[in-house]
This record gives sequence, C-alpha cells and structure tokens, in this order.
Amino acid sequence: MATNTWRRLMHDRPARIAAAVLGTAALVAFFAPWLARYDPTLQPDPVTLRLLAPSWQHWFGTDPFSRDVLSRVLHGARVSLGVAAGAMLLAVTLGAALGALAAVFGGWVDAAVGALVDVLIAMPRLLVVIALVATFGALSPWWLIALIGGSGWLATARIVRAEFRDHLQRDYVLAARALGASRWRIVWQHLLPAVAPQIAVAAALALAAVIPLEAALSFVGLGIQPPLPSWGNILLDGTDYLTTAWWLVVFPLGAVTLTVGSALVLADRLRAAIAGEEHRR
Amino acid sequence: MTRIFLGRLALVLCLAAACGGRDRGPTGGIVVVSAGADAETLFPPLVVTNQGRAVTELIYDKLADIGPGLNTIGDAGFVPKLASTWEWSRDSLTITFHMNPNARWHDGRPVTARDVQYAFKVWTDSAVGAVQRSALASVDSIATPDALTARVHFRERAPEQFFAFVYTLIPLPAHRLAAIADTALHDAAEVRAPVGNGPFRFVSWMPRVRLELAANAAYYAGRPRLDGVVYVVAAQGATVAARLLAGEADFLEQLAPPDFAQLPADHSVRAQAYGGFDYLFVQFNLRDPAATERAHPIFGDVALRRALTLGVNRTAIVRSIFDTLARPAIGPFSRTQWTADTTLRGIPFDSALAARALDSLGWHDTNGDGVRERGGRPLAFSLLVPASSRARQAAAVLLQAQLKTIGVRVTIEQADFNAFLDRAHRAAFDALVGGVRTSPSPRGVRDVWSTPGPAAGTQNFGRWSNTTFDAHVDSALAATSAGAVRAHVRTAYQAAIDDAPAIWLYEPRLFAGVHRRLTVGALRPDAWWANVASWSIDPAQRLPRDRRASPTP
Amino acid sequence: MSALLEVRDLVVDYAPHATAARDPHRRAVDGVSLDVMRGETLALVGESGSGKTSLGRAVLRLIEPASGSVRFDGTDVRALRGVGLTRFRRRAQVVFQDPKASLDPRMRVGDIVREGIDIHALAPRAAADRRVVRLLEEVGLSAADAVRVPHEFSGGERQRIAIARALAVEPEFLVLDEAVSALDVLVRRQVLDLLAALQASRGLTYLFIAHDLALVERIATRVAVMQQGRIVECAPSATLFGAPSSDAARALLAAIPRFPW
Amino acid sequence: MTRLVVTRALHAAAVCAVVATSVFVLLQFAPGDPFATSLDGADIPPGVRAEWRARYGFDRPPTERFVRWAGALARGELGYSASRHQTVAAVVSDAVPRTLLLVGVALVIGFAAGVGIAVLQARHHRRWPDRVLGALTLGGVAVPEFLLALLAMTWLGVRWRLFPVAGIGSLGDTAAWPLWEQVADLVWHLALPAIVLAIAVASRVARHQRAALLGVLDEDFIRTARAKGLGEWDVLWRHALPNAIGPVIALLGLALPSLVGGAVLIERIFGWPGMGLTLFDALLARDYPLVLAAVLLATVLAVLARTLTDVIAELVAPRRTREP
Repeated sequence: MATNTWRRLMHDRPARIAAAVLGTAALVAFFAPWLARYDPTLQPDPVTLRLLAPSWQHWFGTDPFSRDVLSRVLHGARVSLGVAAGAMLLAVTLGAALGALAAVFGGWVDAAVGALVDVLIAMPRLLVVIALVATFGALSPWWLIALIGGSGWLATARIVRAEFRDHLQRDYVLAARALGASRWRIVWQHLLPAVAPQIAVAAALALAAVIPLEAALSFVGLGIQPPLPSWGNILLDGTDYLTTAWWLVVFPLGAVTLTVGSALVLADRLRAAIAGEEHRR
Repeated sequence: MTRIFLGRLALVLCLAAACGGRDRGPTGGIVVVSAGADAETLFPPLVVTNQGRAVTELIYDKLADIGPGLNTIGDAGFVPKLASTWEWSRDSLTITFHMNPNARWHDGRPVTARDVQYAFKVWTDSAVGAVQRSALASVDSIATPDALTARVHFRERAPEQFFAFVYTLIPLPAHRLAAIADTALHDAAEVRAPVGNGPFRFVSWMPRVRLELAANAAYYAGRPRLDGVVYVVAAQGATVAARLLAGEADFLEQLAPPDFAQLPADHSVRAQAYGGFDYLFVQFNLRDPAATERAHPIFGDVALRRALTLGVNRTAIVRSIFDTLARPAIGPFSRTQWTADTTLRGIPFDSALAARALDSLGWHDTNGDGVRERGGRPLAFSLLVPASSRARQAAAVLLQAQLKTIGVRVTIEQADFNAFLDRAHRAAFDALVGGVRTSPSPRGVRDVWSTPGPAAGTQNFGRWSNTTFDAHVDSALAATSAGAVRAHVRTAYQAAIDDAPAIWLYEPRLFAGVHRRLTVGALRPDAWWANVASWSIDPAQRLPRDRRASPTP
Repeated sequence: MSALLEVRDLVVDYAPHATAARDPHRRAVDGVSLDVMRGETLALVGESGSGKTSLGRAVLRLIEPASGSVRFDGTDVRALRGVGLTRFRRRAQVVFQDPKASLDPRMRVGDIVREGIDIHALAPRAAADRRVVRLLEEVGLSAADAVRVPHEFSGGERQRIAIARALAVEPEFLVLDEAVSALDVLVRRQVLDLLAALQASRGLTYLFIAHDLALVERIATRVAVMQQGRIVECAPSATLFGAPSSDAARALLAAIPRFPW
Repeated sequence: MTRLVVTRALHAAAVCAVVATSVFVLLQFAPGDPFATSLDGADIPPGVRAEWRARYGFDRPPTERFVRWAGALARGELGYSASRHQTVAAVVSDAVPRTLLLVGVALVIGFAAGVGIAVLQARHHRRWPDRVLGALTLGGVAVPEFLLALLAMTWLGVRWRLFPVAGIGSLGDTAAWPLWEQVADLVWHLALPAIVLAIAVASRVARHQRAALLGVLDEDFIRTARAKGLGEWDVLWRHALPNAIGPVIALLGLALPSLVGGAVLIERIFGWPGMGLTLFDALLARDYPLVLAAVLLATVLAVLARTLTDVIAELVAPRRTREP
C-alpha cells in the first residue's frame, strides 16, 4: 500500500511541483555561500548604500545596514530551513516514538503519553516557546531547534498512536505475532512502513508550522540572533519600512510563503494519495 | 541671596499671571497622546517610569518646578507651583514654603501644609516602599506652623537640596488618604482614581488601554486651554506611530527613525525637537564575569579599550540609524544637561591607528581566521543587547561589522529587558549596549560611573573605578557655584573619556510627533508634559472626538 | 491418540475498551473446555459472533483469556514467557480468513514467507532462500513469485502464501481461522485439498474454524459447535452430520444448501 | 453521563495541576527578577528592591512560595500582580472577556467563511474558483499572522483610514451611548484584529473542510442522493456537509489553544490587551503570580474548548459506524 502511495504521489503534478520547490529551497540553502554574490553580513556603507531599491547590483535591494537582501535571503534559507528541518525532524521523531510507545505498550505508558499530550496541547505553543526563549534568553539555533521541535510533536504522536492502534488490530500484525515476532520487530518491520505516509504528512505540516513560528519569534526579538540572517529577522528588519522599502518584506515573505505553501501542498497531496489508496483497497 | 531671589521670583510670578490673564487663546479640544507604555500606578510615591510621571504630574502639582533653564543648584529659575513663595533660613538648613491659598484639591478642599507633611510621611515610610525616598534622605522633618506654611528642616546643606526636595516630593491629599493604612495605599481604590490638585483631573483608567484626564476648571493658575488629555496605550512601536499617522492621536512623545520616513507623505503631522537626556554607550565589564575579583581578561587593559574605541566609527553608526536625529555622544553626559561640555578631547575614529594599537598590544591574527589572538586567546567578546530596543540592536550590528574589520569578533546576545538588567546587575556580561536617561542634575553620573559602593555606583555595571573621576564628581556635587561645578565636572568627564570604560555611542535628539491642529509651545527636555496646561487646539480643526470625548467640565 | 491441545474452562472477555459499546457482561468465550487430538482436524463451527475466533486466538495467546487453562503438549500456554513462548510460537501457527489483510502489503512474498525463518533463526541466508522456494512450490506457487508483492496475486494464491508463511516455521498445530471462507467455491476446494495434502505429508493437527458446516464436511475429524461463547455439541464428524443433538447444530445443518443432483 | 463529566473534570483538574506545577518550576530557572525592570533607575537605592522582594514573599524559598500559592489558589485567591499594582483577579477579569470576544468573533467569522469557501471549492472542484480559493487559503496559512496584521494596520488603518488602527473602543463615556452605537463602536474597533485572526482561521478551516467534503462526496450515499435527482448544492449542504463537518470542528477544538496563543502578536499589534498580551507582558516583567494565573486560565479555557467542540462535533454529525 505504502509503496503505491509514494508512486501515486510521484504521478501527481501539484505534488511534483511542491516537491521541486522544496528541493530547490533545500539546494539553495545548501549552496547559499556559492550562490550569493555578497557576504550576507557585509556592510559596504551603512550610510549611503542603505535601503537601496532593487537594481542590477542588488536584485533584491539593500537593507538598513546596506547589506545585500538577495544574499541574505539565500543565506537565510540556510538558517530558517536548517532550523525548520531540524525542529521538524526532532518533532516527528519524538512524536512517532512516543505515539508508537503509547500504542504498543498501552496501559500506563499510553496514559502517561496521553496526559503529556493533554497538558502540552492545552498550552499555546507560540506562548510556550516565547516564554521559554524569554526565560532563558536568546538562544542559539540548536536550542531553538530543540525548543521548537520539542514542543511540536503532539500532532505526530496523536496520528502515529491512532494509526498504530489501528494496524495493531489487523491480521497481518497478528500473523507476525503468531510467528513470534517481537514488538520491536513488528514496529520496525510492519507498522512504521505502514504509517510512513501519515508520518510524512505530519512532517510536512510540522515544517509548514515551524517557519512562521521562527518568524514570529524574530518579530518579538527572540529569534535568530544578528548578524546571522534568517527569513524571520529579515522580515523583522522590513516591518519598520513597510511603506518605504517594500523589497525588505516582499522577498523574504515570498520565500516563506513558497516554502510553507509547498509543504502544505505536499501534505495535502500525500493525504489524498493515502486516501485514494485506502479507497482502492 | 535669599532676598534677591525672592524679588526675582515675584517678577516672574507677575509676568506669568499677566500672560495668563491677557492671552487666554482658544480653549477646548482633547489631546490624544499615543503612548508605548501605560502608567504603572497613579500613586506618585511608586511611580518610576516616564509614562507614570507624564500622567501623575498632570494630576498632581509639585511645590515648585524646575525652570526652563533646568538649573538644579539652589533655587534659581524654579517656578512656583503649589508654593507661591519660599524662604531659606540663614544656615540653609530650613526652607519655609508658603502654600498658594487658591490651590484646591479636585474635590474642592484647599491644599494645605498638612498635605506636604503627610506626603513626607508616606514617602519615607518603608511600608509604602516609595522608590525615590533616598532623594529625601537629607530631609529631617517637616513642621506646619499654620495651614499654609510648611517648614522643611534639612539634616545637611547640599547644593541641590531644594531641587531634590521639590522634584521628588509631591503633596498628597491627607484628608482622603490618611485614613488608609500605609501598607494598603499601593492598591487602594482612592489611589487608582486619584484626587489631585493639578491642571487636569482624573476621569477614568483602563489599564493598558487608555487613561482619560479632564481640565480642572478650578485650577489655581487658571483653567488649562484643553478640555482634556487622553493617553492611549499600545505595546508595539509600529502601532504607537500608526495611531499618530492615522490621525487617531495628536501627540507622540518620541518618533522613531523609521517613522520619519513616513512623515513627508503626511502633512498632518510634524516633528518637534526638544533635546533629550538620553545617551547610549557600549559599556565594558572591567571585571572577569567568572570571577569578579580578577580583572577582565580583555577589557582590564585601558590601552585595549582605547584601541577598540579608535576602531568604531560612531559618526557612521549615528548617520546610519538616525541620520540627523542623533549625535555622537561625547562622554558620560547628555548635551542637554547644563553641565555638558562639548570641548572635551575625545578619542577619534581611526581604524588604521586602532589596528596598529592592537598590534602593539600583542594581538595578532596568527591563524588567518580574521580574528586577532594573543597567547591563544582570541580577541572576541559578547555584546549584550536588550531585545526591546531596535536602535540599540542596530548599533550592535553596525559595531560588530566595524570591529570585524580590525580583527575583533563580537557576538551579539539579545536578551529581554528583564534578563538584560538582571545580567547587568550581576555583572554577568563582557560588554553591553547600555543607555542612561539622565536628569537635569549632574547627580546621576555618580550612580552610573563612580566606583561601586553603598552610596554611589549602584548602576555601575562595568565596575569601572577611577579615583580622579570619583573625586571630581564628588567635588562637583558639593560645589555651590555653577562655575565650580563646571570645572570639576569637566575634569571628571575628561578622565572618563580618557580611561574609556565605555565607547560613547550616541545621544538621540528627541522629536515629538505633533498633529498640525495642536500647538504645544516649547517642550521641556526632561518632561514633555510640563506645559500641557498651555497647549491648545486650533478651533478650526476640531474633530468629532473632541466633542464626543468631552467630559462634562 | 493423545491430546495435543487441552482447553479447560476458558473465558475470554471482549477487549476492555469495547465494553462500553457492548453489553459489559457479555463474554466472547464463556467457559469452554476442548481437546484437540494429535493429527486430527477439529472443526469449530458457529454463527458469526459465537466466539470461535476469540477462542482460536486465545489458544494461540494472541489475546489474553480472563481465566481458564490452555495446555499445549502438556505445557501451560498461559504461563509461557520469553524463550518458552517463542518455542511455542514455532509449534503453533495460524492462517486467517482474509489473505488481503493478513499479508503485509508492503513486503515481497519471499520476505513474508521468510519472516518466521528469520525470527526463529532456522536457517542461514542461502539456505533460507532455498527453503522459501521449496515452501512456495509446496503450496503450489513458483520461485519467481518470491519477488512479487501480495496485491499482484488472486485470493486463492494469497491464501497459499499465508499457508506457506505458517509452514515456514514447521509447526505441528495450525489454527485455520475461516481460512477458506472468503474464497470462491472452486478455489476453496483447491485450498482444502492442499491443506489435506499438507496434513498428510507433515502430520499436522488442525483447529479448523468456520461458520458454515458445509465447509468442514470433507475435512473435519470431529466437529465442535459453538453458540454464544459456549460449546453446545462436540461429536465426530459422521455423528454430527448424521444425528445432530443440539438445536444449533441442526440449524447450521439446515443452512447447508443441498443441490438436487 | 455524570460519570463522564466527573472523569472529564478530574482529568482537567489534573492537567491544570501539572501545568501549574511545571510552569512554577520553570519560572524558578528564569533569569531576572519581578522588580528588575519596575525598579530600575539611577536614583533607586538597591535596598528598595530587597524591600519589595520581601513584601511579595520573593525572599522565601521556592517550595514555600509554591505551597503558599497553591494554598491561596485553593481558597480562590490568585495573588497580587506587582507589575500592575493590582490583584491578579482584577487584571485577569479585564483581560479574559477581551480575549474571548476577539477569539470568539474571529472563530465564528473564520469558521463560517472557511466552511463557505470549502463548499464553494467542492462545488467547483478542480475549476478556477477552487484553484483561486485554494491559493488564497494556502496563502492565509503560509503568511505569518503578525505580517498580515501589520499590513492590515498600515493599509486599512493608516492609509485608507477604514478602521481604527488600535484600541478597544472610542474615547469618552461610551457607556452612556445608545446600545446600538456601543455595539457599532465595538465592531468598528474589533474589525482589524478580528479580520486578521479570522483570515487565519478561515484558511485552516477551509483547507480541512474541503478535503473532508471531497472525501465524503466519493461515498455511496452521496451517489444515491445524486441518483435521486438532488441538485448539487442540496447534495453539498444537506448531505455532504453534515457528514464532513464533525472532524473539522473537533480539529478546531484542538487548534484553539494555539489560536489563542497566536493571538498574542495580534493583540499586541492592535493594542487589544487580552490574555495573550497580559501573559506576554507578565512574562517580560517576571510577574510570576500573573503568569501562573494566565497560564492556568489558558489551560482551563483550552480544556473547556476541547470538551465543547467534542460535544458539538458529536451533535452535528453522529459518527456513522464503520462496518468492518
């Protein structure tokens, strides 16, 4: 089933476009140092070259510190996508692990994970993250990943738990149990591959949630520290000049919207592919 | 001296009265002030913030107020308020204030000397926890020979004893508050809906939303021209400015640099300069944050501090962030202070010289990573910046790029303001972008830059200590003539500049955003609200909200 | 003939979370005692919901009974832990009704059949491959089928795969839980023939669960009839088909279509 | 039924207790001091700070403070907010209705708009209205809310002056106005923050609702309905929507806390001091009693909202039992 899900997805045009956009973003992030014409922290002349409109020298214009916005957006992809991908991986791994534990062991493990989910879901995530960042001061990207990832696993855990419980009742898992397969083997060999598409959906949604969250953190001054560019703090620089320097907002916003939108489209199409597959069965 | 002064005072009084009587100008209209913060309380002893003062000082008058010259020594230039006259005893240990017999509380009761006495009791009672009571430490007691005479006895003579007393102590309505226990005062309903004696009376307060004041028709110095003042609060800087630009507010205390870019497109708002008492700096921690008994491994060396200062182009920083809205700072003072001295010898910007100085101090980039090192230690430090201040962040980013060119690596650390102050107080930082809002008095310099101790240097986060500076600041604060004060202060300031405990960054010039319909006259640099009673609104430009919001006079 | 499986007073409750929805006092299996002799085929017949599947699963310890005992070849199945349980799993296997659901759709047929061999480490790599091929051929498939995935096969072929998987660990006892019910008549006959052949060649013991007496007529040695969680009749095949003693058995018999030829 | 309610209530109480305890513990590690910013100034002697700390019990060990706080809470007291010079109860009773109003209005508008958009999309599946609305809702999710808020403020507020840029009501004694004017004034001030928040809600609802609708439209009973000759709109509104809306409501219940949390920036930008902003300010001021109370309230609200949406979802669409 899952193999078919992936195959279906690859034949889906919106999904291919979205994947291509995300792939391009990832490539840009990786090759940013080679793609960017300027050092993103270079301030050639913060007095006379600040806030220049887009031109042949500076395709995306310059910011209030005379830095090249295109170079910053390219390097910002590195930081923003790096943090987003890291946080997403952490959230999904954590969510899958806890959801699987809850489903497989049941009993008090299930109750404990359920209680944890209930507690965390009751606390608004943005506030929790803001609270922690405000509490412990500005954080390094690694801590940011830990924090955003550590608070974003709830959805994955719920999905994985529900799907695991569903699959645990199915005959093929019973057959494996009858064969003497250990819990570990059942999870690894049978359940995880079965639930992989759903986890991928959760991952895409997590990615889509993390990027705006990073931007929101930057907006309250608690995001990625300068001079390291991130899409969030480039946007923040732009919010002061909404009416006077549109290029500061439009380009990073475009990057954010494209990436988040692609992740959402991918999640949608993947879900559709799963549903189609379930339907066919 | 006393008699001469009294004569001059009488003249001022006459002039004021004459002016008030002849040119009333248009009355009516409501001024809406767009504020970035709310008053924390309306109880004067607990007020700390500027916004708190901006509100309470319209509701409550002082005995006398500092004059337009902002002199703080003796009583020269001070304008009578609740006290119409005062006289000094021969030994200067007693000042007798004669209350204005026309002064009334907003409930109609006369303001008496007992209210002064009661206020002094409240201010000095530790159960109340008045924050600025150390300013009253030199006052021994207050006697009330009659209802309109308050005799203030001082423990010791000081050049600024008059200023310290009248600037701090605000008479409180004893007839309303005396029945309330001191410990309950901070949260009493009476205090949240205060009855004052100033030009405006309290109408309503929705914390963090808005606060409304109405003209006090029975004000002893004549009814204010405005019908009322309303403060509307928004936490976001962009919103505070947007309110003014959208025409929803008439006045904004301070325009931020990005706001200026929007002004040309909008002819309904103008910027009005009024000095300012802020100066900002990069403060070095002279002590090792890990072990405060040791000198800081980098900043312990004055030659290095000077070399870093040489490497910073402050003019470029100021131009980039503020264009012409700020000036490079000179030393530990603001140009608006009367003790300011613009002829001091500063450390110029010369990055070649800075590089040579660092070379000669043994800091070389031996491994080619662009950062100098000495004995295996890189020339790198972290710069603590409050996340709440966009300008300070910008300054840090510019500084970081400039120092990078001379082989110094700066890591910026943003912290929310609370954490920033906490780390500053604990000296848990390498360097920070600090800022001070001074008062007209040179007194403040002692708290920030004198050697830390119980009486001074409480805000000296970098633990800088310089005996020349300390001695001359102390002498200046004890001097009774303006000339002597200036001479001592000059020497002290020069010592501070030469010893470079900080890089003196910039002094923002304050620009208020004022709606075209509003005439505000001159704004006092230490307190923009000082003359609100004389502000007026062009009758031809009244807005519906002036009528709508008009509370019954 | 000795009993391979002895079930005494077995009680199985519905899973706890299901009780809210159903009658809380209702039990899936309500005090069943049963012996399965070595080499025989005991057919367990009853309407759907009578508890036969629960009984089959409880016997294999795929679900935990509430009380009662299950002894397999003399050992108490309910007390098994660790190595003992693993050894038991090798000896007792199961084939489910719906081969679509019982085969992991993401695995190749070869890997499905091989899983038991890997779990019990019955053969090294190359030998395991040979064994998989042999098993596939034994159930009537070919070596080439090993690299295909389940959904490429027909229902009957899939059931053969499931049987091959069960046989891979060389069990003595097989629970056939409605193993042929979902197949169409022709294929059903082929699979039944295969099962009979395997029983003969390997000396297997079957617990054959079905809801339809017609299915078991040819294969069963003895027949047990279940109704509402209890066994109401247990008799040799001939006796039951000739002279059923319980109403339930008579009802089931009456449901068998008799064609007039 | 009563048992269910009691279990739910106990569960909610346990969740609140855990939240409160963990927040309290977390705050112990926070650098800063409740009086660091409120009592900072060159002319404030250090002794004053110690005095204030002692007055509010911050000189006591954390365990003792926790016991005191929990004890007071059990008596129904939330404590005193040092940063606001007010009881926590007074602060919170101002803020909660504002948040409920803002979030409630945004939810209703957003939900209605979202469902409407989804129905429209399902009706014109894979034609241009579907694609255009799909792109818009995608943008509504992808564009950070704070940016949307700033754009709305700059253009709708400052440039075109359609709505007030900030604030919760007009100046003056509005309480004396006729009722309809009061309502109109409130709506006028609520417009910008509610619209921005509603856009976020509508986008999310529309995306989920569209998927759910399309899923249901594939099912047999819809084919039956169509076969009976029902119009496409009737099929959508009468048959598909009731069967597809339940999960979306339940989902909304789960998303509600993050919605309230996401409102913090909107409350900040539009000067709407509800719970989010209060909590944010309290955090920055290290006003611990206020932080604890606000978090606790947010938790209670979240649990309530979840229960409520579960019930609504159940009522709107009785779950059709799936045959195995």
